[in-house]
Amino acid sequence: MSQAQDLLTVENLTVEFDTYGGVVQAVRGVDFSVSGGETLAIVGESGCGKSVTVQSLMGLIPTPPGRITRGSARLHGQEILGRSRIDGREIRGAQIGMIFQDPMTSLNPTMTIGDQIAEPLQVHKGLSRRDAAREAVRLLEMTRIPEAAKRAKQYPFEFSGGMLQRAMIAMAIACKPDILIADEPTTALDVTIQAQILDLLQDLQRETGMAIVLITHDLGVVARMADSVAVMYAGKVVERGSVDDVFYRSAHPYTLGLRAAMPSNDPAIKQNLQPIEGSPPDLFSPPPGCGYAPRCPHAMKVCCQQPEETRLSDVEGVRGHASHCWLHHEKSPNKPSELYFSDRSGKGLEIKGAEANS
Amino acid sequence: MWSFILKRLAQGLITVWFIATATFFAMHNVPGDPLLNDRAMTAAIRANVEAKYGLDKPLGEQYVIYLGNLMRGDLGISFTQENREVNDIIREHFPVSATLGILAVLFAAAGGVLWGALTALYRNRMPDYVIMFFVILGISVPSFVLAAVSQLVLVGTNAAFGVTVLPVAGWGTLSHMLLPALVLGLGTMAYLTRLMRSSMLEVIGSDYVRTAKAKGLPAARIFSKHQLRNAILPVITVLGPSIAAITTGGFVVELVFAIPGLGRYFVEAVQQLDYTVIMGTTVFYGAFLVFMVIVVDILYGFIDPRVRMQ
Amino acid sequence: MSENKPLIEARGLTRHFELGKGQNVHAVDNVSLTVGEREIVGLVGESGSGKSTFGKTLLGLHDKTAGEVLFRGEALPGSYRSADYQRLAGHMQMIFQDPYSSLNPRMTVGEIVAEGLRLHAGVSDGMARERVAEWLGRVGLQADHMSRYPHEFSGGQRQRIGIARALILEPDFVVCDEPISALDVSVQAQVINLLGELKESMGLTLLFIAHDLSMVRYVSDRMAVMYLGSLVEVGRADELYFNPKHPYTEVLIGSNPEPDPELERSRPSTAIQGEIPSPVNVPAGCRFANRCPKVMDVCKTVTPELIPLKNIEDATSKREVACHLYA
Amino acid sequence: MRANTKTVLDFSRLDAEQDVHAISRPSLSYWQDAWIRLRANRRALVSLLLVIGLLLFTLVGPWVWQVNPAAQDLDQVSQPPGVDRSALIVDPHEAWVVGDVASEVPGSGLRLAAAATTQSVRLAWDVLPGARGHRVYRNLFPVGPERAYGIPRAEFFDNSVLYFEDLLDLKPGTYYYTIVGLDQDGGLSDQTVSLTVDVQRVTTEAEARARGLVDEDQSLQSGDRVLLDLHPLGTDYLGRDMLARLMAGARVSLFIGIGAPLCFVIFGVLFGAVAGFIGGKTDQLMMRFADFVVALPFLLFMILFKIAFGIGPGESGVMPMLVALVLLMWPATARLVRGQILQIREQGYISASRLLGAKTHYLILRHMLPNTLGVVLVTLTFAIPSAIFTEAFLSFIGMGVAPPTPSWGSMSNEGIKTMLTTPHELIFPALLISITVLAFNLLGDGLRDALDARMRNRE
Repeated sequence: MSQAQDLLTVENLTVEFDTYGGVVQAVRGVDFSVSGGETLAIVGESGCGKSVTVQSLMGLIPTPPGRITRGSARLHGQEILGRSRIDGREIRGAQIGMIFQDPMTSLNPTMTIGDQIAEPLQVHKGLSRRDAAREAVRLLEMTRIPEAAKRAKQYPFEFSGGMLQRAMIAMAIACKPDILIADEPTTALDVTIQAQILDLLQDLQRETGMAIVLITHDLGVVARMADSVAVMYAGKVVERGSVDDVFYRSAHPYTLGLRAAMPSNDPAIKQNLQPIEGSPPDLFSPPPGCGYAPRCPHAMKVCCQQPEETRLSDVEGVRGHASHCWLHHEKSPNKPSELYFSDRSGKGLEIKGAEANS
Repeated sequence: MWSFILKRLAQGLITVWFIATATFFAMHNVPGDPLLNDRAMTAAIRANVEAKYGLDKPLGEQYVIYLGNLMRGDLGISFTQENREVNDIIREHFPVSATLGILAVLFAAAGGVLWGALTALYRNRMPDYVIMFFVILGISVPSFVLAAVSQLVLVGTNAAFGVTVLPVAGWGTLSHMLLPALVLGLGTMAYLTRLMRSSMLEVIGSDYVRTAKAKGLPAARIFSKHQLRNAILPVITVLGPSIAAITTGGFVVELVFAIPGLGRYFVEAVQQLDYTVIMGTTVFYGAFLVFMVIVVDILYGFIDPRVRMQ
Repeated sequence: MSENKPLIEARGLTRHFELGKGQNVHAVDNVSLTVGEREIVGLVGESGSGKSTFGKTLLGLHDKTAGEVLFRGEALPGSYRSADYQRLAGHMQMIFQDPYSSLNPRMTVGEIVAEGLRLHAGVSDGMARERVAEWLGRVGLQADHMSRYPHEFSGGQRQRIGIARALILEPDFVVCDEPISALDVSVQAQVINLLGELKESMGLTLLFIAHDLSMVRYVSDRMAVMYLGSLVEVGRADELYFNPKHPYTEVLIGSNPEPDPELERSRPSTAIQGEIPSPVNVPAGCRFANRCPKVMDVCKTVTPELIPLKNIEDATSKREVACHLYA
Repeated sequence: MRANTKTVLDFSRLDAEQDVHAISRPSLSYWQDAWIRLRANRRALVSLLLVIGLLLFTLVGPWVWQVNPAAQDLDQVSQPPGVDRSALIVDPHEAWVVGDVASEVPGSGLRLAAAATTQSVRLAWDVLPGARGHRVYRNLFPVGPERAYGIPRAEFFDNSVLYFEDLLDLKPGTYYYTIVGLDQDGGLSDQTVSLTVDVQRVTTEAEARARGLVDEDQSLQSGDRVLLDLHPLGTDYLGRDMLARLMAGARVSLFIGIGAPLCFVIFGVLFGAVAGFIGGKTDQLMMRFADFVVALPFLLFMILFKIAFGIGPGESGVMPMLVALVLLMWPATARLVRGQILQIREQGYISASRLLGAKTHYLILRHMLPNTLGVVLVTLTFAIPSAIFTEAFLSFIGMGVAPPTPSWGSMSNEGIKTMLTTPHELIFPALLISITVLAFNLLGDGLRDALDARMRNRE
């Protein structure tokens, strides 16, 4: 699973939180890997554990109440979980940069934008104040902020949301990281600003060759940005693969359900939305079987009784396209291919298994 | 920024006028005009007072005379002590109170910020519990009890060592100031510690501190550059009222430790019902506190860019 | 869908907020929009475009600065008193964006849903219970949820409660103010389908305010695009979406990422520079002029009116655009 | 793809129709939930019990301990708690007629002529070397080398009188008597002689009968022991029962401490609700006024108002203080409630209710006030300790409750004067103030956390 060319490999990551109501199993064994220069989108609904996953990689989980109970994460083959330094080099900020959902609150309100961008340069690259300040202005120009020199001396409250997110990006890429983690970078922004930011991220990726891990709940953003996709549900990755595999040959009923619940803008298709009934499971006491089983139109008895295969299994021999589902078991009465989309027109959107059932 | 300062000063002046007016009418509301039928007033003082305040004139005119005097900076004359002006009293006793107050404020602010930051960083661990125990104690024990008990302890310590470690009462040297300032500042320090703790906890959980961590900054830098400055802001906003609390708290401490400050003089004036001194010192204290609040506001503006820019 | 009889009509509706010192927020500026009987009109725009304020002004939750609203031809008051709300409660209702703040946390679900019956219809408690139970069933909840409090429900369930509260008086016209934007994708479809079913069974007319263009296109018969307080384009939903005329509509739709990787790869980026300006003291001229890729000199001085487009292929489609390109 | 061989897997369809909207948790209202959280907070719970205990002490206490707080027990003045309260019956006092001291009182140096009792202490001494006369000092503590004797009890300018009978203000306990020789100029010489005297409590039969310490038909003789009145917490400097006074003081302190906050919180809620609801110019005007009241130096104006209202003879000064507190402390609550109302006004449920035809009073009563109640309750809880502090502070500097009426603050004021000799007179009222303030503060913390957590849970 961990291929040699992979930049970052995460295996079996498990994170728990102690809360007033008990222990929340926020992340329950997550695997994914990113190779250099590619964009991996981690997609899922609120509370599925996608943010917790990347924050635990960055050591941003407050402990207590949170704790990483199992798993490993290797950057360039070296374990990084629970350690902030490797060979004297910082990982956070230097090798992995990160931007956040809400740029309005993610910047220090009492420090100028320029100083905040210069900070990682001073700390990780040992630049002098002067040099770091000059570099900060260059980074602001790189993220296409007009009048960068003037803007660098301003405070966050003088910036708009879109401009702040650009400043955040400038800060995150200051030390030329190998990976940029973007945690819902455009959720708080309007769609025209979102387009600007997404364009900017793609351009920067072309220029610097960094990998991007994009956390989002918006399948449109995934389709636009991602090379490969990991779909998360109830603390687990349920499907993983190239963006085309996941969108056009969805192998997990949840991925399928998400697609069917969204309107398609293809003028050729006019089908009704098919909602996923119910709501995600309570992660205080996750079900023993598949977390999606209660909402799944294909659910079998085995899905509720047994934890699904602990590992993702390749879907019908396609390497890199994997899914967590009993339907792929050889004894499953419904052949997985029945569930695939046949083409991008989305004819397969109507869930065949559900028809058979009714 | 300048227009902000001017605006605050203008507001402050109106407040002082409001205080002066409220004081004037409160004093004239005293049953059976005290300025006329006081037992202790000698004929000489009476003549002075009458001339000064125009007591034979109608209330409105007296008010105008009073305001006129105030504007010239004349706070009036005592009517229990002959030829004693309130200005003299303030000039003589206020420096003592101010020294004590400044010491107490410094002590309270520094302690509050330090202990508050510490408890937040060590949340739910031993240092937090220990400090918060003392904080709760500091909030719950009235200052006069604290003053009395500390004096008792000091008497005991001095006796135990056979020498005067710190003087029990009186004024003069720094050693006289230490214990009263400590006692005076303690309640405010406890209050500021609590405030700093909750504000610091909020900052620790804020998105921008998370960003700072994601940038890989060392903990010390995060603390000094990101946490401390932002956490102090709410502490500064209550510094004005805190100064007021310490100033009035000084009345008791000066009384217990026999310190010849304005606070003790004020309390004595109140007990002797020296109305003119009460009026004068009240207006003086009021103006002083209003001024301190403005100073704190301006200070806040310099620390928080969001205010400074507007 | 043919042209329906107009149910509600905004004529030059304007709502400004005073900031003091002669500054005015032009939240809604001279907006005219007609919603026909049993029609769903979708209203889209970025945050700060005034779409939500428009919906609230339409219902009288904000006083009108200028203009008027006609309901079945009758002009509604410019400033509502509680008697006006009382009179119109059975006709016009609203479903709110935030399913958390739109339900009073101190009231049970039963009390919340029954509020309209008690305030407007003066129905007895026993009768109200029956009706509430029936309505909870209609929105897919259970009658025994009546005694529970809003915080015990998920976002989607709360939105169902909000729908039951708004519809229990069986109004004719409902403003849906971003009813799904706080919900997860899988739950959005539940709420949209529920609204669709209820619309069919009750013959509702809806003004559907949202910023999710795909969802608005899917839901609406007609679509209106708002920018900085004024309408820039109105037309049939599909036609407007697939053949936008106003440069802003074009940009907006081009910026909306589609959940289709191949389409996204083949589409050129339409991102434009700049951001929506502040709606305080808006200058004359087209409001989009400073960001418009097709800006002309006239745009900076003359405010374009919303005019019907003549040379559109289908004469019945009635597209209206506020742009000098089509004047 | 790996087959699971351990168990038989059932791949048949799952038919059981799941109820997707079922809620299993029990239903809790806002206050029920807050109460559960409060109960889980041990500190808050203990504080709540303390508060209940204090209220019982104040309200029920005087029925249980029926002692007049104004009655003076002159046999037991400044009596610490737990002291032996038995007294020996002695004959009535007779004047000490002294002939020749040396023969009458055997021994040398400073010595007792009779057993030391609270009735009298009879001392005799020999002429100190080189002395032209003697001074008699009585101290409560051993006098150190600095020889700070204080005021002499007696002074004799020749050596003819070598005896002294001390009758003044004697209490059971230990006294340190010192005789200091006088030199030719009448100044103090270095010659001293000291004696430590343990004074025993005595009373006469007549007095014991007059005070009802014994039954009428019980016979008494010298040497019998009687028990004086019980004072569980001792007495103050006027011999008044501390426990009874603490209870009476609690009434005053808690009346002001709870009554004033109750009044100004209610006024503040009304003021803030009206300002917030009406909004616009009225709101601005009302809040500007509140700003002025806030800017007044609070304690100074408390004092000023107290003087202005004037306290006539026989008045306790409780009501002026209450009025002054209410006049000066309402703006904080008003600001808070106004902020809350402004916030709630923007909530969806208000708009929804309006659209359903709600009238103004319905909106305020049904939606706005219930949602501000939590915050108001927390404010009230925190206002109580601050009002108690203010009362204590003012009474302490003599500006609060007038002397005959006890309050914890005025009792502390009196207690501090005798702090070195009888600390219990300060400690008990101070302790009660501290405990009350502590309890209300912790309760407020707990309440805020419980209600806050609930607010967070909503998000």
